[in-house]
Amino acid sequence: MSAETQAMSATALDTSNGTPARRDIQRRIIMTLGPILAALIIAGCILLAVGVNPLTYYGFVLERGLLSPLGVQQTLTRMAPLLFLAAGLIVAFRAGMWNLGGDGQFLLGAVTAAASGPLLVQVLPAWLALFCAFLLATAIAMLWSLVPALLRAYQGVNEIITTLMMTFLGTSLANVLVKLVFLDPSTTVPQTRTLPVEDRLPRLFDTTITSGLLLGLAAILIVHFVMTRTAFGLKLQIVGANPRAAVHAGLGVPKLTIAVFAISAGLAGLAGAVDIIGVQGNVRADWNPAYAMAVIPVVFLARMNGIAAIGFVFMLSVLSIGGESAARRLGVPHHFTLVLVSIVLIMLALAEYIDHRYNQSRKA
Amino acid sequence: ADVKSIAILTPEEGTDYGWNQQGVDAAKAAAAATGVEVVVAQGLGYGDVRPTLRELAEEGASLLIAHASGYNTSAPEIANELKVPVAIVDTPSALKKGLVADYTLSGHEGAYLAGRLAAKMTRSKAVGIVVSGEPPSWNSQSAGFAQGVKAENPDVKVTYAVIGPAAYSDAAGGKRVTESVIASGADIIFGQGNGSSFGMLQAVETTKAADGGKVYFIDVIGDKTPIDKGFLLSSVVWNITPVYTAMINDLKADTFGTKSYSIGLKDDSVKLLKTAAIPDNVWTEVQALREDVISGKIKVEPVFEATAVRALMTNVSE
Amino acid sequence: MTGLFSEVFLGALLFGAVTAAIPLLLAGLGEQMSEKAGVLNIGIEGMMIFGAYLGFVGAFYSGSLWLGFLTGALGGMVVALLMALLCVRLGLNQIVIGIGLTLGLEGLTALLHHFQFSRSYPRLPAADRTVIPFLADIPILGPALFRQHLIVYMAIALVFVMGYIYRRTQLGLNLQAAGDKPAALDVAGIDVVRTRTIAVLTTGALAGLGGAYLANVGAGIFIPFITNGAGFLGIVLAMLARGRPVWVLFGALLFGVCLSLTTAMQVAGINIPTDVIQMLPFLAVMIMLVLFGRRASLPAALGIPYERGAR
Amino acid sequence: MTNVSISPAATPDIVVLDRVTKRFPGIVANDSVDLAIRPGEVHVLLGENGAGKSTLIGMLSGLQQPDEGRILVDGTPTPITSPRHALSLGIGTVFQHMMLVPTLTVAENLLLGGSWWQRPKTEELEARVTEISRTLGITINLHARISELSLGEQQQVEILRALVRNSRLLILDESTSMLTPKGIDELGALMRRLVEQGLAIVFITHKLKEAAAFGDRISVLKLGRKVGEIPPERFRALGEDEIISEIVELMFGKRKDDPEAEEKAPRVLPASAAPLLEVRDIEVPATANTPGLSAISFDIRPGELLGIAGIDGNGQKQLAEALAGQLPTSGGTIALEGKRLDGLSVGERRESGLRYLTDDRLGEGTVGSFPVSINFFLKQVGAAPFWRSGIEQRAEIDKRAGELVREYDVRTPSLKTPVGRLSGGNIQKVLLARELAEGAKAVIFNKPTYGLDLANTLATRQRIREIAARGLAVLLISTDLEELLSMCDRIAVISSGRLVGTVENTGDARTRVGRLMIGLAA
Ligand SMILES: Nc1ncnc2c1ncn2[C@@H]1O[C@H](COP(=O)(O)OP(=O)(O)OP(=O)(O)O)[C@@H](O)[C@H]1O
Ligand SMILES: Nc1ncnc2c1ncn2[C@@H]1O[C@H](COP(=O)(O)OP(=O)(O)OP(=O)(O)O)[C@@H](O)[C@H]1O
Ligand SMILES: [Mg+2]
Ligand SMILES: [Mg+2]
Repeated sequence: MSAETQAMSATALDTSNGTPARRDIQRRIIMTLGPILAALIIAGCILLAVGVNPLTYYGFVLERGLLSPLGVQQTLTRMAPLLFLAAGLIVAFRAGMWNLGGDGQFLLGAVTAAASGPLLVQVLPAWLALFCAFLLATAIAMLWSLVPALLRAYQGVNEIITTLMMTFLGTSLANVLVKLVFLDPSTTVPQTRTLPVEDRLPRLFDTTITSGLLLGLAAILIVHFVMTRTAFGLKLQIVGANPRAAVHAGLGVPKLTIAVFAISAGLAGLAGAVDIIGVQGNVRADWNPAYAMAVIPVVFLARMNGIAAIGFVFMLSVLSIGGESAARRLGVPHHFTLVLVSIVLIMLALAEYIDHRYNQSRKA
Repeated sequence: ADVKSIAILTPEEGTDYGWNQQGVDAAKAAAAATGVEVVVAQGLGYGDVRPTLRELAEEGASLLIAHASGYNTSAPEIANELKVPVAIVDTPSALKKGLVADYTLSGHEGAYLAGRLAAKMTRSKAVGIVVSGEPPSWNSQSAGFAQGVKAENPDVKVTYAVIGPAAYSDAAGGKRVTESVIASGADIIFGQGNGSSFGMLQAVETTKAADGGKVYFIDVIGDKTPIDKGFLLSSVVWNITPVYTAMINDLKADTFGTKSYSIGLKDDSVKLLKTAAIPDNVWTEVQALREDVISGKIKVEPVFEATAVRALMTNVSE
Repeated sequence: MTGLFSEVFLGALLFGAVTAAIPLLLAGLGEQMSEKAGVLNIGIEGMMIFGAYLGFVGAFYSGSLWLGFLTGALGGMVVALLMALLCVRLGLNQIVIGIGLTLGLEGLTALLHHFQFSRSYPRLPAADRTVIPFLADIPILGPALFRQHLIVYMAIALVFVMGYIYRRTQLGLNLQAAGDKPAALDVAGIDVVRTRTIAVLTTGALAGLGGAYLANVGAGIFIPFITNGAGFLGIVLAMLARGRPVWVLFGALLFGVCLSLTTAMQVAGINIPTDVIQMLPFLAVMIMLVLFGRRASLPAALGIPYERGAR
Repeated sequence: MTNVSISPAATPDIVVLDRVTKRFPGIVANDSVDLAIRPGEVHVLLGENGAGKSTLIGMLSGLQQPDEGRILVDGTPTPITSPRHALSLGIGTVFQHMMLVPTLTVAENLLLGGSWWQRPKTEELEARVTEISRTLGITINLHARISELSLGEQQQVEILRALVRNSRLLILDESTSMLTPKGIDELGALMRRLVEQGLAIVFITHKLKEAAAFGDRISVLKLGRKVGEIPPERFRALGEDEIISEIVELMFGKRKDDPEAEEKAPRVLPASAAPLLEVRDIEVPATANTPGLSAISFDIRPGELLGIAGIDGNGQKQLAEALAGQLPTSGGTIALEGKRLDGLSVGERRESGLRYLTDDRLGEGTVGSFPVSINFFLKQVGAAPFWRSGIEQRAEIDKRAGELVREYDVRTPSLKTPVGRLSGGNIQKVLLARELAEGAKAVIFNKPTYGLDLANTLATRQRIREIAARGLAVLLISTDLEELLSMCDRIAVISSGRLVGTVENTGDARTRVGRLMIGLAA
């Protein structure tokens, strides 16, 4: 078998874990950078059409998102919740389940953390309080995922619609909780009590980077490790890659399904908690950053590989932080970032297809 | 202290003839008046603005105006962290000398006058309030408006409807709900909303009142005259320029952060917009009422809680 | 209760419910067609927003609402064409491309709106209503149902047209076969990819029309993110309707009525927190899902790209 | 059955295959096949599973294109590019796998294929169907939903569909496999009437009796090559028994170069040994697409090899899955070494020593995208020493996998190669290694040599003999009679979900099993 056919795993989940051949890495890099370049050119044309110099725009994006010390700190801080979300989605997608309800789970986790954190720090040592807040946020998000999980495991109800609906419902519920239950009585602004800055997760060294980044990195690395190196992860992957093989091998598919939803939602809840306890300090009414929707394509592009996801989440953060800044400086609405991300995604997906076809014709 | 430039941060583009535009325009005007530079960061959304706050501080802004109630947690934090003065809204308790100033903008007095005006002008003896959400600054105006209506004529019905949670961009919802309120008998609509307020305006423009006549719209905060098609009765216009000018001056005089700023009828930082649709005699009466409010003869208390606001509305089961 | 609950008001509430239901109906009918043919069209939100934008642009510059509906439908179809190319012809992942297209078009339309309309906020004149003689005089129902814009009657008629297509035409048979057993369709001599492409393009047209209705009639104006998740609700309605267009209509109307109910409660001055009332429509759908969401309601080949002869 | 077709020499061929070759990754499904199809003739195509019959049909019906060779239609070379093209050429096919839309009615299925803008021509169809039904004696309710029909009725619908389309050439791929004996006779009569009307028919079957009864001409495929043909002249000259024995010789005939053909060394089993695996009255309800099982009972003693023979699709898979615990049973007991297994889960049965080697290597046996090494341990995920405290012990896994690769001679570029990329034979070796590893007491083999080439087939059979020799109980399910005859101690025949007889593998076992398989008493 030649090296060319080896590289064909481009479409399959790369579970071989081995050190890929150098040519393989080279190809991967080309197949990632090439489409990104193409995407930048297409997006550049849109910028030109609205009268903005794309080079200036990309320059500002890079400068703020990647090159300026303060900017890169912001980029790294933004990564923390995204990493948790990506970790949760990796678990779900690798196990073949489309959890599209990340945003609802995220918000409920956030509200739980925001409601419990400020109260707990008054009675418990700070670290224990935060830990308990994290636990509560995880538990609530897990509980929220139980409906789609049970429906999927025992009734075969498609999880795409149930999770979508639960996200609509979760967003409303989070709002109700903020406005009616956990309202901060000391302000007229509808928001939860604020966790004092000194009680939040410490920042790293002398920077503004939240230590939530480390937690996020840990989470995604642990998920990567669990999914690739442990018996449990392997079971989930078998369910995802070939459910019939899972039955044949005697795995309890319904229980695993529930576990997958719980983990995935729990991590999304943690993402909310880490954003609140690390950065925001409270939850305001009608707050919904909709991170999960943006992370779904990213996880797909990373081929559900935790390590690669870190890279893509970093890219998304650079685009988001740098894009906000560049948009401000050039008078482009920051919505352009959405356009850019979407074009990058479609180009990468196309590249993967072309790569796959090319390999097939080589093989034949 | 030396003030070279100020920066204003707004959640949406400053082209909304409303909250964001008034903030941006005021910042520009105040900067021009005091001879400082202004940096505008608009359309930042309701998410985390710490990155932008830090960036603007890094760029050397002497004052960061965080022009959204959603920014009043993050801005003081950045002020403490980077020792750069910030101005926030709706949080009088957060004052900190040299660092944090608050400007609580409540147009309740203006809304009260708008209520009096509406009660005088309604033909059907029914007016409506449509909002796209229930933030405190809108609540106080809804309440002020309802109080004004009742004070003018207790027989005028006031109906109140919220489009929906986070329905800021729900223009179709704005139109739909406004049409329903008009159908319930209202011929004057007091509308508050961002993108959705254009839907309300559209409803007013395209729906006839019960008597077949025009329905009028009373806007808030901004001045939609440039895009009016003859349905704008008035607006509770906020002029934030004096507030920002005072801030800059306080900053120069090292008295920043020692007081809250507000707007009111007195200095015309809140005023009712005069349009051709208001007959002169009515306008004169309203102006007289304005004097009474300023002189304290009429007291208008701000109401910020949504529940209290709803309690002020006409209860049909009575 | 008296006073406020006049005929006119109830009529207006019902009118509002219908107005709110039409975009959902069109999106749901569109999604239903894709799903019937085996394509899970997650990009429908993007098709709607682009339809809303182009529909508004068309109506605004031409001054004709009908031209606006046409451009809106075309806008939806342009997005659908991309989706069909990437997901039906090339077999790329339908969910990921769908989300990608939605994100991109939300951003793009917001961008275009900023440069084009954000100073003038142009608004369209009131849509003409077509009054159906006699029926329009029925109390409450008359003004709500029989004094609507012509496109509303057309959308509702479309429900029956769709029902007719699915049950009585060759296309309907082909679509169902493409979703349930594409190989059977293929050996019957019908190109599965082409059938699915037709379905996705129709979805685009309907979603685009729904968006255009939302902007041109529902709001009379285009503003960014105006669709507000209507496309996703369309997906849920389509899945709940199990292939029957009439159920999409019921679902959409139920949703619209729930929305109007919240308005009615508020106008009536009933002091229940708005946010709690607003959960009503979503809760209703979720309960329907729990009760009726059983397996086998979705086409067997939903979401699976078809390749001839693959084992 | 009288044979009054028009003289074949007088009619030109409708379709001719000229040295047609078709390859799939790892297999030559058709190897330079020549075939001539004439009107007025039932051309029977015979061959074992995987001989390449369906592939040949696929090329005729436009699903696949030949890699080499050409297809002539009415004498002109015609590449058949799509199913639509095939239909327009008058080639109608009833595929081996049901090609009807279960959610549509009979009429709707028959109408499928019209131009999309047209209204279905229901009246026209009804008229056509009435006409065809009258001449051919088929009765079918046009308004019944396909999913409500029996498999036999579905077959009839498919035949009807081909006829409604005015096919000149009707291809029936194993159309009798799901029919009752009466249904089969009716189909035979139908085919006869059709060829009398001038149609050409290609008829694929595994039942030699049908071939002899209904055919005019017989071609035999083996491993993708055409190995023989009985032309009509010869066909008419022979009696049924002679034809069958000639076919048997062509299909299964003694292969001089085949070491397999050596007489099986008689093995001596301790007659007194207690049964190791006892199966009593296993019941499985039938579903829409699969047959059920009724009252299946058998014993296997230690070291004994019991074969299950039968036409594919008669419940073999259900039997294997019911034993392994993948398919819920509605009655009956299974005991291994006296310990009851029914009620236990798949994993627990495996723990107890029952192993199941599936016939669906890629569909359920392996996870194609996972590396070879992991696939060895798919049924042991989490077990020591390969996982400790749930954590993968890569060194242990690789060490053991390396041993297994050597021991079972798995030809793989590396342990990390995704198993789906191995050839069929090598995937099979991975499965063998997995199922035969430590602790096996009874093993169910489902078509273990299916799709394997000769060398791999021989090696696999050797393995199976060895494990029986180690004292394990072996259940060998196969559709290859030769294989069963060469390996088993006893052979049971399954038909429509029940065991219709068991034969000691001695002397004339071939004839007796053969008779049981084609529905006669042993
Ligand atoms: N999809 C594929 N991608 C990469 N390599 C493949 C693929 N399919 C087959 N191969 C390789 O091509 C070679 C030939 O495989 P093939 O299936 O033809 O083997 P084979 O001759 O049939 O062997 P066996 O007798 O074991 O079935 C093998 O080394 C196999 O690993
Ligand atoms: N699409 C395909 N891809 C890969 N291999 C294939 C494909 N189609 C057929 N094969 C292989 O080609 C060989 C011939 O298959 P075919 O279906 O023609 O056999 P058959 O004679 O019809 O067998 P049966 O009696 O079981 O129906 C088999 O080994 C099969 O696995
Ligand atoms: Mg076959
Ligand atoms: Mg092979």
